[in-house]
Amino acid sequence: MKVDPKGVLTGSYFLDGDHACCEGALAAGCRFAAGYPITPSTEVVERFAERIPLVGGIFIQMEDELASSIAILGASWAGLKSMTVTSGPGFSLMMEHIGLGAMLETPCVFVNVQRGGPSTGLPTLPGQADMMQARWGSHGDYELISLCPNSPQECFDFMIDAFNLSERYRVPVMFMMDECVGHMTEKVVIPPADQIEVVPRRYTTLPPEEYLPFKPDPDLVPPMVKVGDGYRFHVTGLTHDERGYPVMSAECQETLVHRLIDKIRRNARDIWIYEEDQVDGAEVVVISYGITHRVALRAVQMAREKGLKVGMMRLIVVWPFPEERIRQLADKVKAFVMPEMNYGQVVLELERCVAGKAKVLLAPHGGGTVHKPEQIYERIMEAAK
Amino acid sequence: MKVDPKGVLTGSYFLDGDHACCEGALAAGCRFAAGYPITPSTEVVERFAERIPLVGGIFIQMEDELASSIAILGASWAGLKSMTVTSGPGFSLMMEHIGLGAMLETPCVFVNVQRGGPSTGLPTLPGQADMMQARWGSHGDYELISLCPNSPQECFDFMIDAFNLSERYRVPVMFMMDECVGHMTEKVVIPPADQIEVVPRRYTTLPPEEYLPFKPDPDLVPPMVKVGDGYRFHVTGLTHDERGYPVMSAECQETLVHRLIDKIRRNARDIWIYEEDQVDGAEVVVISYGITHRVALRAVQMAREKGLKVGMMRLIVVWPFPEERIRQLADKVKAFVMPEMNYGQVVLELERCVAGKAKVLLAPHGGGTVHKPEQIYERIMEAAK
Amino acid sequence: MNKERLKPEHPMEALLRMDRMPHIWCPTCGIGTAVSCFITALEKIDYPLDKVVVVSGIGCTGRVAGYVKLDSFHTTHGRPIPFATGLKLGNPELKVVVFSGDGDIVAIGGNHFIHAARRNIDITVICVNNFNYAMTGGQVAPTTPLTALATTSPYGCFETPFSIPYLADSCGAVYVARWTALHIRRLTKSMVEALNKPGFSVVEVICPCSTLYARRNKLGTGLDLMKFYHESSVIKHGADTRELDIEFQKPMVVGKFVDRERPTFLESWNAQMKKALGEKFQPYGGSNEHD
Amino acid sequence: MNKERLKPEHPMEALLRMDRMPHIWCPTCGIGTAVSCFITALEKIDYPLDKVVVVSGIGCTGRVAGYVKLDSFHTTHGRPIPFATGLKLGNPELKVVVFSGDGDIVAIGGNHFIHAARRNIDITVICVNNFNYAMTGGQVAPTTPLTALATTSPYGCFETPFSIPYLADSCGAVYVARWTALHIRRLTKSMVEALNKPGFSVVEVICPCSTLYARRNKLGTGLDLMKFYHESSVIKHGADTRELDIEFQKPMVVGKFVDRERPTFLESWNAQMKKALGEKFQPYGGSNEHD
Amino acid sequence: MSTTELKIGGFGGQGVILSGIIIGKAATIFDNKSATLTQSFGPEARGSACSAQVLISDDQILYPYVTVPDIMVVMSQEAYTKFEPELDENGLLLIEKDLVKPKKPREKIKQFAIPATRIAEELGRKIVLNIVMVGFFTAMTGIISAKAMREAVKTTVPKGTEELNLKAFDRGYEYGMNLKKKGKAPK
Amino acid sequence: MSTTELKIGGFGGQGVILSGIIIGKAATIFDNKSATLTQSFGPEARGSACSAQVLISDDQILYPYVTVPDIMVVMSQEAYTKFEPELDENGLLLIEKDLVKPKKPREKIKQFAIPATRIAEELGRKIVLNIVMVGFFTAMTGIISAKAMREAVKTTVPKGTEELNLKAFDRGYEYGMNLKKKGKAPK
Amino acid sequence: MKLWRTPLDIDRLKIPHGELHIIKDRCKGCGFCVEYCPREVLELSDEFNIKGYHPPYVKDEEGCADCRLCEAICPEFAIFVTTKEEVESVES
Amino acid sequence: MKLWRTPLDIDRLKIPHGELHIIKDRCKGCGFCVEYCPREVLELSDEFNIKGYHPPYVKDEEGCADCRLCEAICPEFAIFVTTKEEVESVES
Ligand SMILES: Cc1ncc(C[n+]2csc(CCOP(=O)(O)OP(=O)(O)O)c2C)c(N)n1
Ligand SMILES: Cc1ncc(C[n+]2csc(CCOP(=O)(O)OP(=O)(O)O)c2C)c(N)n1
Ligand code: SF4
Ligand code: SF4
Ligand code: SF4
Ligand code: SF4
Ligand code: SF4
Ligand code: SF4
Ligand SMILES: [Mg+2]
Ligand SMILES: [Mg+2]
Repeated sequence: MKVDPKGVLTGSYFLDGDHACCEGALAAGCRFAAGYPITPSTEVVERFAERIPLVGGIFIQMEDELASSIAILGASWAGLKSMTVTSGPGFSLMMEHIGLGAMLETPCVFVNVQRGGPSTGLPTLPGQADMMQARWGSHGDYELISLCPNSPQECFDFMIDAFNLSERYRVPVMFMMDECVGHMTEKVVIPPADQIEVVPRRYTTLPPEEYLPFKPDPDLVPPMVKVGDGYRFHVTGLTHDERGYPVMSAECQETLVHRLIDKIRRNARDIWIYEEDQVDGAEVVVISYGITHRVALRAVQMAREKGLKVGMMRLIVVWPFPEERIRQLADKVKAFVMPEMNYGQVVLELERCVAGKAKVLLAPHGGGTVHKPEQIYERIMEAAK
Repeated sequence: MKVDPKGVLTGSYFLDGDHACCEGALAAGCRFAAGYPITPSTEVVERFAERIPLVGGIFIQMEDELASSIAILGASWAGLKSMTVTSGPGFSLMMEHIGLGAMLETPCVFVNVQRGGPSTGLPTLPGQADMMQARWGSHGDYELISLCPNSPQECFDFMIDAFNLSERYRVPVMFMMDECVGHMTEKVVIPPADQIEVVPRRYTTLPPEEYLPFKPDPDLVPPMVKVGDGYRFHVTGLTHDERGYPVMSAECQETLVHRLIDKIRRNARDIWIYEEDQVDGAEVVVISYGITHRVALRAVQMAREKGLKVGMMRLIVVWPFPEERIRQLADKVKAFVMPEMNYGQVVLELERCVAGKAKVLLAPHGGGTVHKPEQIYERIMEAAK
Repeated sequence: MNKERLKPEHPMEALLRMDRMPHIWCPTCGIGTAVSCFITALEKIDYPLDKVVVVSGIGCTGRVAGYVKLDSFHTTHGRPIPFATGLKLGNPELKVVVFSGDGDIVAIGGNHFIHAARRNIDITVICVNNFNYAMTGGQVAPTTPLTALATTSPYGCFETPFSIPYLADSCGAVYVARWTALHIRRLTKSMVEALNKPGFSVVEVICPCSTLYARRNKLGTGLDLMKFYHESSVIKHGADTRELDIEFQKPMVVGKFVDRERPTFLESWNAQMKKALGEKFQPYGGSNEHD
Repeated sequence: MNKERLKPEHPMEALLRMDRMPHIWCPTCGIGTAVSCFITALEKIDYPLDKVVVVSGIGCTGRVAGYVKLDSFHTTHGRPIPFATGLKLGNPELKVVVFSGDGDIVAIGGNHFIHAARRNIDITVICVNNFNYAMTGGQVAPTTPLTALATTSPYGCFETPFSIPYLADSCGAVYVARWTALHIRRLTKSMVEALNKPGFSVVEVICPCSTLYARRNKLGTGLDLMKFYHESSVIKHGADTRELDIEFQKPMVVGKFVDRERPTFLESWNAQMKKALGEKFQPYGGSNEHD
Repeated sequence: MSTTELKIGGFGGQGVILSGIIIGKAATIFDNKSATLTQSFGPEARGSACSAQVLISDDQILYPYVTVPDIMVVMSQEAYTKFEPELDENGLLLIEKDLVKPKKPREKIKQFAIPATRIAEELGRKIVLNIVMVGFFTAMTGIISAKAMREAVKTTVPKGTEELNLKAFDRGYEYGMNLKKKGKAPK
Repeated sequence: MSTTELKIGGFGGQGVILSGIIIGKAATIFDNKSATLTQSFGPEARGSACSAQVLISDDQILYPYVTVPDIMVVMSQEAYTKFEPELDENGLLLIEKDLVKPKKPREKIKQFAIPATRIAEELGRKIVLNIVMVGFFTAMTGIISAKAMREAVKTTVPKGTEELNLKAFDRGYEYGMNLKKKGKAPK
Repeated sequence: MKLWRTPLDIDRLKIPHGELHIIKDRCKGCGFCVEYCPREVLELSDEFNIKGYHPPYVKDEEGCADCRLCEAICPEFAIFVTTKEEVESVES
Repeated sequence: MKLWRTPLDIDRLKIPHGELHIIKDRCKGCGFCVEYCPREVLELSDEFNIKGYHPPYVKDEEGCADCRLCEAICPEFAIFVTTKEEVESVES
């Protein structure tokens, strides 16, 4: 589907990641944002507050993150594409409603511009230590989608993907930026509206008597309805059947929650987005995501200059984790190096998937700034040994 | 140190897990609880509210879980052993303050009586799907300790361990019960007070001029002070130096956060608690925790009856995960089977540590009730193939 | 005069999810009566019912959303108001009703309540005050009268409770009323008025939990208790909201206390944007969008 | 007459962390002045300063805990009140002061504020109202006057703000006052009174953010703005708290508005337990514990 | 079989769980056996069928759930309908005479009834019907000593009601012993 | 070297970041180069040293950080003290004459000063000192065309202040070109 | 104002009254309807319904004034009233 | 009440006054002290301090009434007052 051109600010701009993220949301058709200020993410909603009255939509600064994170679910059911934006401490407060979003299968986007943690940590400096939280932070079992951009241009581009994935699979999508990307300014090209493809919400075609709000299509995703269209449907965060009625039983739980998980796991091949460079024949493959990828590039260059065969794999969709591809690579390479701005998060999944077939080395960094390329380089050289 | 006998209700009782948990806390010397009602955990604080005025201490039902989870940090700094109690949705709301607790290195215990999730899920029925959340639910990097009891007696016993570990390492400890254990009634023997060992808070012996609140001892744990003792110390959730002053730099972040993590990782050998049964010479080892262990026992019996050599390993401390022991076992056995009341959480860590050296099979269950022993038995037989 | 229907069915069935009956509420619990009044009120307002949405939190009262046959959301404990805010702003032509318990609305949800009132979000809040957290088994709530027993105040409540009408008034609600569940006609009328009123309106429905609160406090059957409150309460329209405290087993004041005019959140948004942006403003919501 | 000190040093240095100076506050920001008044007030209360604790949330004002040389906690945004509650109940002989910003106290922290007031937790809240979220760059707050500009209300604030004294009063605070930061003597006196008063006391300190709020709204220098508020404000002790709204660049009412008696949370706990349990009650806290 | 599996069913408010607690307590605290009580309850259960499951054993109990009950105590029609089919084919079924109208029992099942409500009403408090059932259970099964059971009743019921409850227990116990004497019941 | 590394330092409120934005925008939008701007700021930075880092390149920029600046523009003493040592040993240093009292420059460093504040004050608005510096930078480095820079100034500064800012730019630019003419500067 | 002709048989003119419908198995025997019926039309029966409660029965068939309070007050949606076809009234 | 003897030299009896201490490098030049001093003792200097602000200087050395308002109002803890040793006063 072509996007509503009203939100598309076609042209070339010199924008920071936060602002580009906002433009991406507007271009994707987002017309509702609820937020609560927090560094280093606030610029996203500041721009939204400025732009939205010119586009037709609404912004509300709620009283806290609990409120913002559920207001967007309400707005989504009302028919609007919606998002909220935050950073670490606020993200922690959103956990309950991320779970609710998963349970109610509500399309929406949560932007987290990651800063140094834990707790208040380093409010103005970068980190990548909310990655596991993006996957596991709410109680109970569920699966979501997380994306990591590495430039303002990608903040724009991948926000559109984020909204599209969220509509396609009826899940909250976590847009996991970091302070570096959020506050980095580069050229951003916004294409004309007619070049932007958006996934329309899959509304049911059935009449109210036949429609069941949680009856999945064969791809495990149930079509949706909008509030106010006469379907008189019910939605609950309790374990529910296809009618949306609470059914408190292990059987219903198995049917529902297993599907929520399989909806992502079984469709993973269509969800994964990653980039590879010179992995064929590589001895060592460096896997990274977000800003760290751009830092790792320099380290890889350094290693290649030394004659080492180093491949790069860059995760754009981090969750679901591209298990399948990792298993293939693990058969071929000697070692993986994963730099992360944390003390080991996504690398745990990498290590699990590699299953002993190759070495896995973490290049950890506590955040506050990016790695020195040398820190990654050293791990590459160690891996190659 | 011997415990204050006031809280110890020496004798034999027929108690449910929730009540036993409360008695464990009182016996451990807990004198402050803040809570907000939520099924199936409320009985813990209901009992606390009834018992504490007879023991000398205080209970406050706060306005929400955000408040309870930070009130206990305040009370801990005031010198009391403190805890809060909740279940899934409330646990999600506590994530920010679990991170604060980790950052401020505050001894305290969070009890989570797990129910079916995600979201409101199955409020009165069991689950084990908050295990990853207990490890990763707050933003930023940190390490904590999580324990899983499997009977009312263990709810009593291990609550004392939970408080002891929390004092020993100055970390919030997650006491991860589940609805089955919480609502199961069995005989609980409460020993005389003089048989209960408690770890005293490690208070500094230095005078105020020399004391630095975040200067660690060689075991990486800094001694503590109490509010009101004239030290005029400062504490912040921002990245801070040994004085407790905020220092916003990557270097300070590395020093502080790395230590917070190493404090647990490097002391892991002293923290791990697990039980093993017939693992020597076993072909298959079943690894489990919490109530699922007791269910798995029956499956193991069934398999042993078929002549299979099946070992059992039961995790009492789940986080930190006993990597070292798993690596040893992985060299010896053909396969591991892990039943969990979720769709794969702790098993990911197991698989990672096994590193391809043995098969790893999950016996998943969505919760709402425990596994049928047959479900586990089948996985064991499959693993043995 | 109506022809007698051939197959008489309960006139409220059209607006109830009969496939979910019987509901979970205990015998003599007044929540059902409050719902009954609400259904009657819905029939009396001049609004297409397809556009009326009910949002509840979690609790005994929180189950209302599940029984009323309208678009309905059973959200999280304490958060029906911000969910409703998203719905209303997402589609301003909806009439959004939050129907939930005292714990939901003024304990864990207190912050949303005061801010939504301040902003004058155009929703109606029907708050069943049963003096405790019922769904979780009868714990003390910020509405439990002093000295009353509850599982977490086993020696008697010692915290002064909130007066919901006073709190609503002081934060700017445009319509505030309190009735017991047995003030059928008056309660229904207040619901109609609240639903018709643009802005943040609050109707408190007193119906003490008969199973947990009444039993623990030895107050007789639910019927006894309801009768006590219904009969002893004093109707005082326009009463000073500072004087609406509820004391344990004492007469209470009921009535319509506040009915004032203030622009709603969306009216203020539209006015301010128009003022600041003039022609450039793309108005959103309001009738122009959906006529 | 005092001998002149040999090495004169600033008399407040004993109560400030001089190793952390200069503080982060901008030139002409009034937070420093509020701290200065607080230090003077501390010297005037008859309480061992080792037992006085300062708790802040996150924000410009939230940094106060870091500069005052007392036991001090810089907690999370919005939660200094429940942290303080834990401290106070954990050791009742402490005097606990929450010093934080308007966003902290009445935006994200609004629920804790109203409940602590209702329960009459024995702490003093000093709330610097600078009309915005300053630390994060000047966003609109629930205290921003109507029509004022802020980064997230770029076309003018259209949400009615809270009146902090009214909110505090209606939830049961026992002492409520408002001053601008430049009402040095009066502000200090109110702080002393609040600190001496058992129960939940609230002192609102008006000091508009000079960097973000003043600049964006073109209100001149911080000094101009402070002077405006200081000079135009009307002192009205005991004013009706319903009439304390603050309008954009209009005179405001300041003064001491509430000073009432109510038993504190711990007093109520002790009384109720004693009544219900008699001899079996193990009193906790209160002076008997620590005499 | 060293472990006896017991299920008690009724509706919320009848004291089903309390009877389970008394039996478990008698077994563990006063009779030196092991016992595990689990319960099923839910928000949906206000007033509808609820149950307590008790395992009683001489050894330590590992697997904590009742799978096929050996003994079932049923105090309401709904509980009877819902739970009876689970009873072991050689099981013992004890029912409340007035509240449960049973079908013809399965072949090898031993089934006995007691008008517990009526007895409780005679004692003046309908609410002690569960204790009457507990007494009846004690007599009919013999797996826990009456002494231990009486001790458990005494220490579990609300203060001030011990006497009444012990009377209720005794009446149920006697009723059972009489049935047995008449040779109608297992010895 | 195809990538030029630039660091601009000053104190908060001087428009340091804005000058970085103008330069980056000129490079990317009007001169068809690549540029990446990163900034360091913090709550501690209210009023103290802050900086903008710009990479300018003809190719795509991957690694986005300045490591050893080739060019440094410094508008305050504190920034000078803090950042100057990072400058490449062959680097170019542009300073505000009245606000920075430099030490003797390192051997191969080319150092030039402009009284930008004074010039800005002459134009009536001290605040445009950063634009004067930008003009000076344009003249002294030549890596971005003056045309592109003027375009960037025009489209970046607040509406209504374009003229003033362009004037400021031109004054800085001329000042630089004059220095160069006098042979004092790199060509 | 329209004037009605004098009724032919004044005795046959009745106030309209209601016909009660009690959905017995839905009732939880709370007694609200019984207690609050202004005409004391209802009474709880001794009969048990499927859930074990005593639903009300109509004690005074003719007394019902069709006020529908019972319908409005019943928390179980278990009782409702239809207006009786007034065959006996003059105007149909 | 104790009666004071008549001062020997009435001219030498001064009202007590304050000695001002300005910690220049701590000042951020906000001007509060200058503006609010009741005696107009202070004025902002042209001098820059290390941070680039203009700290106040004492314009009227003798005018200070030792009221300490400047001390209380300064948000930077940058100015304080000590009571001057009144060598000239009759009573020490
Ligand atoms: C975050 C969270 N905390 C706690 C709970 C548990 N809980 C469910 S309902 C409820 C209270 C209900 O009280 P109220 O809102 O007064 O409704 P009532 O049941 O009394 O009608 C609580 C505490 C929850 N579901 N979620
Ligand atoms: C949970 C959470 N949300 C948001 C923030 C970001 N944050 C830090 S300070 C602040 C607002 C400060 O405003 P206020 O309390 O008024 O203090 P001020 O800076 O104005 O003195 C915010 C929103 C945070 N740290 N934590
Ligand atoms: S528990 Fe109380 S509030 Fe809930 S349904 Fe029963 S009587 Fe009503
Ligand atoms: S930003 Fe505003 S509130 Fe914060 S220190 Fe500066 S002037 Fe004060
Ligand atoms: S309609 Fe009125 S008069 Fe008739 S039974 Fe019902 S309450 Fe009584
Ligand atoms: S009001 Fe309804 S539920 Fe109650 S007795 Fe009457 S019919 Fe039954
Ligand atoms: S002490 Fe008083 S008179 Fe003296 S300089 Fe300060 S403000 Fe002025
Ligand atoms: S009040 Fe303090 S900071 Fe302000 S000008 Fe005077 S000395 Fe300087
Ligand atoms: Mg309630
Ligand atoms: Mg503020």
